[in-house]
Amino acid sequence: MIINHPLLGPRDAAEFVYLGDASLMDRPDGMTASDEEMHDYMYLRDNPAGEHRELWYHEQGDRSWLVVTRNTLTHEITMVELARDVARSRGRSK
Amino acid sequence: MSQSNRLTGGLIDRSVSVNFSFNGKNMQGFQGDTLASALLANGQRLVGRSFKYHRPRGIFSAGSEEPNALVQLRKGAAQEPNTRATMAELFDGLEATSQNHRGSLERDFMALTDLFAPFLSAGFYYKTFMWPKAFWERVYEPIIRSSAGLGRLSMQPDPDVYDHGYMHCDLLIIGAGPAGLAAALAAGRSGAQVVVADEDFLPGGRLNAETYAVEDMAGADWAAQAWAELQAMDNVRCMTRTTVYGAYDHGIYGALERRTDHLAASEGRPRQVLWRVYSRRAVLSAGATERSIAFPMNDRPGVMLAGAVRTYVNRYGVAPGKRVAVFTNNDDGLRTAADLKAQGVEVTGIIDARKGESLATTWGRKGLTAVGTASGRSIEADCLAVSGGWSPNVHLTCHQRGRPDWREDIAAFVPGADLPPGMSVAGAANGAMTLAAALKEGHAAACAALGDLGLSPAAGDAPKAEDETFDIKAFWHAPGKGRAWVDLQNDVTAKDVKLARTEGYRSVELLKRYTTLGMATDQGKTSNMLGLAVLAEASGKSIPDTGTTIFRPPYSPVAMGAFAGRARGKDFRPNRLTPSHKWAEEQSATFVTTGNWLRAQWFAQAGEKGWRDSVDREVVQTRRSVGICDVTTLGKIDIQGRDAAEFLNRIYSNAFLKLPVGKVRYGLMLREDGICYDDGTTARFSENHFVMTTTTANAVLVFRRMEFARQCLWPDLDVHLISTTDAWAQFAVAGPNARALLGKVVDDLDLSNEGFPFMACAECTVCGGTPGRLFRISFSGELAFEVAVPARYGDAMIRALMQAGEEFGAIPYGTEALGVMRIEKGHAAGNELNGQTTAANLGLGMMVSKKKDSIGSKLSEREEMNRDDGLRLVGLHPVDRNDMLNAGAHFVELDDHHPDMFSDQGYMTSVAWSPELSHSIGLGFVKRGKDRIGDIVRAYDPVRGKDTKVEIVSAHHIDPEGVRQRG
Amino acid sequence: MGYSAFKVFWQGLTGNKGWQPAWREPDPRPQYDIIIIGGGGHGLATAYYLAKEFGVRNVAVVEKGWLGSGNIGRNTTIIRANYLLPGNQPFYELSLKLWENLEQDFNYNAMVSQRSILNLIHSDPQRDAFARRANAMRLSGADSELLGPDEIRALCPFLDFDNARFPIQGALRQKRGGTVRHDAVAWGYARGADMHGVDIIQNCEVTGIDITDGVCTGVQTTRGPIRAKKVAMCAAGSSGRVAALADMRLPIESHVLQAFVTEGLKPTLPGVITFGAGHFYVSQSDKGGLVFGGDIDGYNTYAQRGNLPVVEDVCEGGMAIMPMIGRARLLRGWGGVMDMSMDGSPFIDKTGTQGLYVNAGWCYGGFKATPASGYCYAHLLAKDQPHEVATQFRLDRFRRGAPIDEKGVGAQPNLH
Amino acid sequence: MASLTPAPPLGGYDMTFGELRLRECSELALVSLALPLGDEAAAKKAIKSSLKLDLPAPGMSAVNDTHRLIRMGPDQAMLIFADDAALAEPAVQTALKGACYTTNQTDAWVALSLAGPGVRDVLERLCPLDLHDATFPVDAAARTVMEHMGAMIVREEQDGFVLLSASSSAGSFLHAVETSIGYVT
Repeated sequence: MIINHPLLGPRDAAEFVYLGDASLMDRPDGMTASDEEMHDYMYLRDNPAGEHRELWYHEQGDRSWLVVTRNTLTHEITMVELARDVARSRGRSK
Repeated sequence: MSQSNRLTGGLIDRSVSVNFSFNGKNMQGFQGDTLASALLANGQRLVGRSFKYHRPRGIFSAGSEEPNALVQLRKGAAQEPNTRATMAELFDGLEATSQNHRGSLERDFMALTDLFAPFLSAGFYYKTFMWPKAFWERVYEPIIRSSAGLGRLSMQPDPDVYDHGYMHCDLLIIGAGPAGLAAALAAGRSGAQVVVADEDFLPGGRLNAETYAVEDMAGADWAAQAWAELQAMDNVRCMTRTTVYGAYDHGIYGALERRTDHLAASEGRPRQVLWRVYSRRAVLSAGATERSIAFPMNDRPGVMLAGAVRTYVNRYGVAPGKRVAVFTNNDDGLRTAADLKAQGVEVTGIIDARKGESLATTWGRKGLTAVGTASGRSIEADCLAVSGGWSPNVHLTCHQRGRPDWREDIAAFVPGADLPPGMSVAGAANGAMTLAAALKEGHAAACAALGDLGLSPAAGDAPKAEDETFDIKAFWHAPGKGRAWVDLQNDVTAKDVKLARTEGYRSVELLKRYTTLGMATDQGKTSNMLGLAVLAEASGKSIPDTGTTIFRPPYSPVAMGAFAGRARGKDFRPNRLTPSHKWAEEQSATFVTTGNWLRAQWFAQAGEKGWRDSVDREVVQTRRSVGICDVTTLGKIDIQGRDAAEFLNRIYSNAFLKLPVGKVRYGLMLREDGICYDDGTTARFSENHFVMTTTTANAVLVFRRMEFARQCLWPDLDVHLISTTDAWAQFAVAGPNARALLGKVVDDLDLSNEGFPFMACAECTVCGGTPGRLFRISFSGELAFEVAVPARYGDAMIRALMQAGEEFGAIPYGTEALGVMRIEKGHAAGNELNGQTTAANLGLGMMVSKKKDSIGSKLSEREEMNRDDGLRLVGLHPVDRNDMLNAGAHFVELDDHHPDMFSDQGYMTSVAWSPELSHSIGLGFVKRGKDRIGDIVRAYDPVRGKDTKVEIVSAHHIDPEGVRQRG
Repeated sequence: MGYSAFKVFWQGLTGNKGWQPAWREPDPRPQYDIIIIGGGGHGLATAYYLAKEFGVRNVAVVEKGWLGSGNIGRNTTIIRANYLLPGNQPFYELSLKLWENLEQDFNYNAMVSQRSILNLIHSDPQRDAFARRANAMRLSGADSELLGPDEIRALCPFLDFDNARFPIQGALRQKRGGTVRHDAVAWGYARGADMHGVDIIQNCEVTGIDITDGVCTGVQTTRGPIRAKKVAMCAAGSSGRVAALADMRLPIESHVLQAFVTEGLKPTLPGVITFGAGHFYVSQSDKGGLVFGGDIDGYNTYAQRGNLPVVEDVCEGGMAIMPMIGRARLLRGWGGVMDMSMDGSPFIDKTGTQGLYVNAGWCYGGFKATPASGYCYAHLLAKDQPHEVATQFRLDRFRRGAPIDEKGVGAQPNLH
Repeated sequence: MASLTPAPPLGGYDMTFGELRLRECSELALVSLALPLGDEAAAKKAIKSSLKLDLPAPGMSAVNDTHRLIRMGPDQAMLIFADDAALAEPAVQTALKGACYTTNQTDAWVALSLAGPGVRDVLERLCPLDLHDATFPVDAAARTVMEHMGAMIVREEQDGFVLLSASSSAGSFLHAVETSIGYVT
């Protein structure tokens, strides 16, 4: 596969390490989250057959975490974003 | 028998004759021959035996689809099983032997199997061999196994080397037949970056096998001229002997280039290069594969595809037989007869299925002698040219699970609409069955692809050729008595297909699995279509309603060695060496592999009888005076930023916010699921600058997770990470004389307990000005320091340390002694931090702060992870001090006479011989272990036949109060 | 009809004209006691044991493709019971015992071949971990041995003992491990279940799961609605899609595992060999092909195909440990969609919906589990109590903090 | 005690293969610069004023007579220059007056210069990146992976590249490059 890095252009996916669903960015605060929230965050997945937003890390590259929108049926990639920007857009900060 | 079947003409070089042997018999051919064409030239018709019935088999095709003529090529370690004679280029000294027979090829003892064929119908083995039960593995299976299989591996290491490569192009053209050449010319002339690849050693495809003209010259001449033009272009990469074997995601193609297979020896050069081709667009112009017709006894040597007959006659100047009959359902049969006649070969009959004619049988035990028509006529023939039409080579269009479509007019599957993105198909592969159409399609496909990319095609039209006719009437299966083969290699007959259907294996996929149809080395290239047609006929359904044939990579088989490339032997993975490696080698160190690192395991000295002597000495001398260990492999991460302390406080489960500058703290890292992940120390060199160490094994993983936390969880923290593992050479200096030794090395730093107390750190210089870092940390439990210098000074540093330590009898110690000392001290390491243990298991529950949120803290609170009867880390001593403990033993109660997984009390994680205690000691996890200090249990180790009484003790076997390390 | 050597002989003499279909092709009836969603190995085994061992015969297996079209036909055919943890190992030992009597039980030769499995050891910590495992296997009643390099050399002289980057220090062997002809398992169970009255309905895709007031009442399919007292999901790589029909999210991701086979070769390997320091495991089929695989590709996918880097990685492992396979050619590769769970271990459990059950999360190890999975799922479906070797395969184990994490890599499916 | 003598990872390797030259660049110092979050503009200004270089876009490097500045990622750059490695980082730190976080990376890497006609034929057996002039012009720089080793590649001139990889595996990296040369020449 090829991931079109937003800063570096197309790179072989072999340079990247895969983590999983982009919802892993939505970590609840451990001091305030309920047991159920923390469990669902850590363990449950939508696992869609179709469009999937997912985290890839450019380990053999610029060390950016990316959010890649990829179809799990066709592997077509329709969007690649810097995870840091996505995190901020989801309200994460410090 | 000297090339008795050689004709005139062809594209071979008759000035260069080539000697080769088949089954020990010496023969001659010419440069430009394949093994198959040379065998035919020499009149050798019988070349192999089929898989199941050991039927005699001859050459069936002239390309990579060959199901029959598989030979064992070369000798010794270089021998290569299952090599298609039709693809093997002749070279001087080539040695080939036939496969899958017991006794000689001509008198194969296993051919008896054929007599039992009625009992060996499709799937017979699923219905028998079940009784008596024990006989399967002892009797039946060994017999089946030894008669199955085809060629043999030499069982010696592959003597050749392989390589990988990467190519990038605007347009990849797969196949250099007429369509591919037309595409390549159009794209090449436009200036685009083009790769054009063909599996043959002679580009041109069918142009080399037919008598067509292109642009008013002989087709083969035009192909050669086009190729020469392409080769002269800087922007075009022309590759022969290169099979594009797979279409992967996003325009990546796999291609195998055979670089030395046509030579007698590869002489150290890569035999094959596996290319990963990154293409923006691709044109598949891979042509089509001719198929046979299922008629009774259609498997004899001499029965050959009509297109192959033309190839041998026209390209190689070889007559596949002296008297040839033709059986066809399309115009190619007539063309074959004409080409044969033009070369003076006798054509004894043409059976044209379009006229209602058919074949009912054939004769000839080891080679065809005659064929019998349905109307009862017998025609003498030593070769039968069969054409059942052509199947476009849609394989690569299916590699991303695209489905082909049926086209009734050519009775074939053509590429469907769901092609791999970026791919277009041209020529016969697309169902364009005439030369003029193929040239046009190739040209148009290239122009369209260039247009897609925003490039402008060069002016000009497609090369011109006369449009011949292609008239076909579907005809798959001639009725009649006797077996009609569908899959020649695996001996699947039309009857087998029908039987499987009767038995309920109706989906074409079930049929293939049950009968093994299409599972042979040709991947069904010559059999799938026939099998599907016979199934359709039996079901009374149309072919497209019955199913499709789809294909998976590779297009044709690829050597394992090529996929592996250079990664074998010592080059399987890179070596990481510590800065003191060279020095350690000089000290006769034994090295151990830890991940990719090589570390000194111990340093043997003269007179030591075994590794234990060395390790004991290293431990004793370290604890008595001073020892030095290279600990460079520990991961090091430079952490800087205004929020670095806050960041660390969230990464580590214990508090880090208030770590003073100049101090080091032990840190425990959890995974988010609350399990212990890694541990190490982190030093604070300034307000905003920390240096973290991780375990050797987890260095990369910890860095990755910290980047995740930094970018994805808390994107607005100002914190920056740089891996500095390789940047610093770091040495542990441990033992009562460590301070005195370092005092001689470190410049201008007060190393007294007051000036540089336990867990202090500082930037410093050593040896008169070399920059360094000093940490007062201890893994051994002794008074200890770690000193770091930039890696390029590492070699000099170890030498300086040893020199400075001479007066103390300083010794180097390796990972074994390091392990012994940490077990004596009760420090957890990899065997305990195995990804299954909690902080509570390790007795570190207090380190998980409940006053803050850190990675893993929340989920570490779950009930089952905090059970009172959970595992706890303890020490173990053998009750009989002479007993040696074993890691991996389980703990069971003294009175547990039938221990099982539910009465299991835990397991031994690490063991060592303690020179200090003079007996074996262990660390392990025991249920409720902290409450069981002093209890005796058994270390139960049935796999090594041991059952040892052990006493549960504190994990801190020595100096539990930590007096030494603080001294 | 029963299969035997005599039948084969008699049919051979009489032109093989008397063979009957191995199973019926029934239309779905309006109602069943139990509907099993998924006609793969586990679903067919569940149906077989429900009918044969638990007397529940009013059962339908609904399959969207052809029977056995999922992972039962796309794996590396290995059977073994060499697990570590008490939640797992007794279950796999039961499975191995069922394999050992399977063919006589369902009267179909699935070519269960216990030619042993050898897990190579390359370091001291790995040896310690394998010793712990070998003893755990013994504690569960399974067989296990630790071999030294000399013993391995005698068994497999073709391994690289002299020039390996990761030298061979030993091996864990289970002699009872081996291989089975994978498709035949599906066919044997299907035929057995059919003979006991189970309806196997192919080309019937479940498009909805009917739930009323928290009670599951049946399924909607492409061949119409079917009512049932109990609905049993058993869809392996498609578990996420099926569970979504019941508005459930599972602790599962779907990933692709590639496997490969070489051209047919004369006998080469003595059994199954795994090389954990690379990513490579291999055995040889009765037909002579070397069947091998390695790691999953590592990204979520429902496409039954993988990509090149893993093909290369797997072959590198092969060449690193047995450099004599360099000239064997890779003939065919395939991809199976794996239901990778959060701890690498499966679920056989009830769900929050009454009458709806789940069997999923088999990761890349579902094949060897087929008999026990079927047996234990049938037990749960028939008795509403878990079988004693499957008590830990609960969906709530993550809530309680009791993962069954053999590899110790945590809640990241692609690492298991 | 005498000061320590540095030993570069490959001992100053320097070989020619036909017209190709492969050389360890042991004279180079490497210092990484991290741009403080929120103060990126100040950092860029400091780089400009002290080094006379504009921070290049990711994937590119900027050069002057003495220094090459490679953009490694959104908030990171690497400065390469010939210098006494030991003193490089403090010098840069001083010059930038704390506008960037600096880390001495000299010893973390081994740098090999590979130059001469046909250099791309060698690199296509190693480097998965598209090194065509249009996509990887002079001064382009990228991190990638070669033969299982993380690596950085910088195009210094039309037929000259600098390859960097981890210093601990310098021997394996050199072996990989030498093998590629041997296989194509």
